[in-house]
Amino acid sequence: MSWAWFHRFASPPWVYGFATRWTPWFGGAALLVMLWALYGGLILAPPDYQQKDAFRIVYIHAPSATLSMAVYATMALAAAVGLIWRMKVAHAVAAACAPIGAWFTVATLGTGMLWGKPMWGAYWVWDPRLTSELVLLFLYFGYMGLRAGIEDPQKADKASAMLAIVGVVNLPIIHYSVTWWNSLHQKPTRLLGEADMVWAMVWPLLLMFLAFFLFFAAVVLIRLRAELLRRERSASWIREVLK
Amino acid sequence: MLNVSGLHLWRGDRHVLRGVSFTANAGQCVLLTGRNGAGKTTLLRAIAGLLDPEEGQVQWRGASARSTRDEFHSELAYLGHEPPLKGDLTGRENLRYLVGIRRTLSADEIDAALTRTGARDFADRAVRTLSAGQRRRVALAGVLLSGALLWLLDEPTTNLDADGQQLVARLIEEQLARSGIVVAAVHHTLSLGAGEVVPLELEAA
Amino acid sequence: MRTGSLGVAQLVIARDLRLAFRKPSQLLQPLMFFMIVATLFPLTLTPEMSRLRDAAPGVLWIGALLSSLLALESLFREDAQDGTLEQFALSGQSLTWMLFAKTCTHWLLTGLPLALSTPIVAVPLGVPTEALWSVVASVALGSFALSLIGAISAGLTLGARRGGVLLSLLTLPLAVPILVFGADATHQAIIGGAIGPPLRMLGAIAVLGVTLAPLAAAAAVRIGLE
Amino acid sequence: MSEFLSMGGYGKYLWPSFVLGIGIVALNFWMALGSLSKAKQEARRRLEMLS
Repeated sequence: MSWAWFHRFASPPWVYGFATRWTPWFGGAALLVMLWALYGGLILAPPDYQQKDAFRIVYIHAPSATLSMAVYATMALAAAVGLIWRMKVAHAVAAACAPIGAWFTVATLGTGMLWGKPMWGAYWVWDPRLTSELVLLFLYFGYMGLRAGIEDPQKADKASAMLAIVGVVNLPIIHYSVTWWNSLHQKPTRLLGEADMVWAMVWPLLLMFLAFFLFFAAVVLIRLRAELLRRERSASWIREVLK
Repeated sequence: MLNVSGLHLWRGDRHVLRGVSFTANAGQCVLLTGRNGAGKTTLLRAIAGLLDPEEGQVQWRGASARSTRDEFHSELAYLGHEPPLKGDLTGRENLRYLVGIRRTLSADEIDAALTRTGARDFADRAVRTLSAGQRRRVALAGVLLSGALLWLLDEPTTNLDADGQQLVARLIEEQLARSGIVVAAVHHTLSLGAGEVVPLELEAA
Repeated sequence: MRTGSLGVAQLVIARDLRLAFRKPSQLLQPLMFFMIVATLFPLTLTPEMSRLRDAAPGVLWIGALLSSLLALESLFREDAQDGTLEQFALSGQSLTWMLFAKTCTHWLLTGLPLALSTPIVAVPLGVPTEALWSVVASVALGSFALSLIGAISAGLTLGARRGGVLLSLLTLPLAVPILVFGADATHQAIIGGAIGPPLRMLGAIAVLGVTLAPLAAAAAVRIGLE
Repeated sequence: MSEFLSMGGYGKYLWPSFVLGIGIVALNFWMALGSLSKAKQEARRRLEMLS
């Protein structure tokens, strides 16, 4: 297995071209799959026997929650690659991921609160998953705060990469400690998605996951192009890109 | 011994080091000159390994300085703009900790080094009560005490009076006589009696 | 002849202790801050003892956490500014080991006195006297783990202009597990329950901190010194 | 149609959730494109400065 493809990913101009070519495809696919999933989830899927139609919030809540974690993991992986192989492109990917992940976390918290009100009569419930999601949001704020606090782009890349790695190591511990804390004081609450769902409910959810991932790919490639331009100093390949 | 090849480094948008290359062997002193902002300090910090160059390599004893970092650092003494001293400690205490973590040393050795750099009579006062020149002399004693083979000095004569500058020239000559290597960033040329001088001019970006 | 690692640790610890006792006021400030914060809670909650006792774990731990964060600010910043931290990085000795020694000294000077002073704050909050020793033990262990994790964010914020708030923003999310198990240990101590499980979890986090945090702190400091 | 909109009485919570979710998706697209055009402007300005 030649390392050529890996080195190609290390060269900003090639990655910029790749991102430019693939963004519309990912964006378009995300839109189509999402529409199809919405149709399935809102119209075809039967209501849940217990939560009735309120359960349909799962179609936004679950994919956002998964994405908020997956994006942080992608960020930490890109950060590690950036630090180990000193690849500027990897740091650019990590920088591109952060705001998207933070927004997904906001979406998860928002939909979680909107789901909690009908089910438990309160917008905010100290459910272990929601609480972990809140701490994850603070981790994103910390990452973006550190990156903003350091002027020199190269140093900002390395310091925030370090924080992302430390954060991803701590995420499971935080989740475990929050679950422990919750079990001490409350009976475990059944959050969305654990309902025993029939296939008609499940396939739209899977499609929604796919739509969110495709959407993430499209947006991260756009932001990656912006980050690459910010980091690129030698004028050579920028000239024709900006023509 | 010390081989610097093709160093490129950017500070923000400024392309500060543009392919700097030189080699320095035992008994040689590289004199770095250039206007302010030409990258003298950046080059010294890149050689010391405090800064990672984007391109190019620093080699010590034939191996990359980054991969043999700890061995390289144990043979290196770096003195930057500010003497690395704690204000609340005396000169003697500062040296005991600063050099002590590198090599075992006795009080007499510290005393001898302080005497050599003319810092002995104010060595027991808290460093914050000393003048910039006196602090520079204590820091120079530290460089001497480290017994390092390679000296990286960033404008070693700043804040020093006339005979202080003479002292720096003598110390460098002695280091070269011990077949050591010195890379010094200087404003005005340093008159060195003995030892081979390798001038290196850096143009501003 | 190169100094052995024990010698290095001894020198680093001796230097920081000597520096600290040259300026004792800096040591007292976190303790005073802790006491002020703790007295604010009854003023805002209730003078009524039994309700205060329920809030005691939160008051003690949030107070201890915030005053530790205050003290963390000075862990690397002064050494970075006067160039001595740079000399540590250039000494050829293991920076991880030196920063671990430095963090332990920092805990000895801030975390431990904080833990020993918790009874002064705990008794007015209605904590029974027989529970005091377990409270001290849990805060001591928790603040040690916190210093280790805080050292990483202290190193990371070296590159930023003002560390202050940013340091807390980075450290607090990572300190959630310490808070959860620490407060639970204190709660169990107060109600005479089993403080074993939460204390052991706190110990596990401290051990994880000891093994990984200094490595990350050394890498963070090297980045911060660039 | 109105029966569909009421969503078994949970419409008050369901539709805001979907608006929030899809709104954030759209917002991310818009902000990303904004960040890209800003980066392009900065790069152009840097190019003029260099040449």
